[in-house]
Amino acid sequence: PVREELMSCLKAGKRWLREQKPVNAFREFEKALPLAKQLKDTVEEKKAARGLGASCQRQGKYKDAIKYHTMVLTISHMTRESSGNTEAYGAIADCYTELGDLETAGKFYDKYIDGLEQDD
Amino acid sequence: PVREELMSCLKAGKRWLREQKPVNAFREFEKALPLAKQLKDTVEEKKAARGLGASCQRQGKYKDAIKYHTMVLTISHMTRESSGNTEAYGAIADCYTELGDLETAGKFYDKYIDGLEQDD
Amino acid sequence: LETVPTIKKLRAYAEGIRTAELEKCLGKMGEDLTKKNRKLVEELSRGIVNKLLHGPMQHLRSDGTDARTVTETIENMHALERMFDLKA
Amino acid sequence: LETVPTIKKLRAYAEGIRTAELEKCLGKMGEDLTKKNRKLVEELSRGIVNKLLHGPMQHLRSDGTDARTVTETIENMHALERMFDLKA
Repeated sequence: PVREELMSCLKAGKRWLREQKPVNAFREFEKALPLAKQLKDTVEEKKAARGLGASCQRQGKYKDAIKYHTMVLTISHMTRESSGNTEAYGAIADCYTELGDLETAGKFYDKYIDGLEQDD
Repeated sequence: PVREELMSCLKAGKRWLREQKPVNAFREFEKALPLAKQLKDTVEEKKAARGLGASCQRQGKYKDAIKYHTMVLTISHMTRESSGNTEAYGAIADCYTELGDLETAGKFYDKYIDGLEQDD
Repeated sequence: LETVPTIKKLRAYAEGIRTAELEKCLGKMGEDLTKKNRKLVEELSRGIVNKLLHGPMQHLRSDGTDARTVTETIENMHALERMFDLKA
Repeated sequence: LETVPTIKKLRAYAEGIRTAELEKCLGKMGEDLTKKNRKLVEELSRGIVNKLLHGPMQHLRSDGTDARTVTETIENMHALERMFDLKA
């Protein structure tokens, strides 16, 4: 039932994001992350991390958001499975843009743009 | 089995178009059109007309193509059901562009552009 | 009026992407897709492309009466030709 | 560097269209959709948007060394802002 709990947290988190309640969404993804780790399911772990990133971003917590989106890249790197990276690069760049660091944002957008052509 | 024959003609026509054999495609859609009329199925009749239009277009027969794409608009008008119209406007405009009549092409593109926002 | 061929090229460019992605998707989905859902997937692909094209297409048309608009329309055309590599 | 905020706005604009169309589609498809196919539909929507955005996004970046490229990049930015109404 750990997997079921994980899935229900991810689902609830996504629904809260859709309904513009990022604080509630954060709570669900925060529960999901350790469950995914426990199951050693890196695909769902990336989804939880992305959800946490998106939840922080919607609250204007851009530094925290960058931390979580970077977690997606780290997991991809360790598992040599790049799904979700293009979106993570784009989201990190969006955060740096909000923080006024256009130089760093540009570098991440370059990686995002490289990813647009690929399927992932 | 008339419906089955109709469906198989439409399917074969589409496949020939995908495989860049517009002459073969035309033959299939030409068989499909009277079958759709016989069944009084205006949705499939529009598909046959559109297929005939696309087949002519790929052969450079732009005037014939315009005739068939216009048939889609006529059926829509008679049935007060506008599905396929946006694509038909765009295709007719493409044909007039090929024929060098940019003035008329522009008028059809305007209708095409109006349709882009709608769902159909 | 000189922007009309660009509309045609941009349409063709987007349609190429749409059908390629759609076929890739339908190929992977296999036989367990109902006819209704197949149609909805096709509509999804068309809906996304059409809504994304709406802005650029609108800005490739101008009625030619307003000089400012004409200049902008030509600039839009040049930018789109560059960005989508439509010159050829 | 001044084109960076436009990249963000264009991304957000396209993502808005993508999610709206995707939700409309998934809503109509109902429960008879397998989890695998649901994922493929989502990938389709992302694939179309990403491939359409690739050209414009690339042309919003320039390394700033070539004066011609910089001018063109700024022109691309202005055209995109007009066409997708990104000023606000």
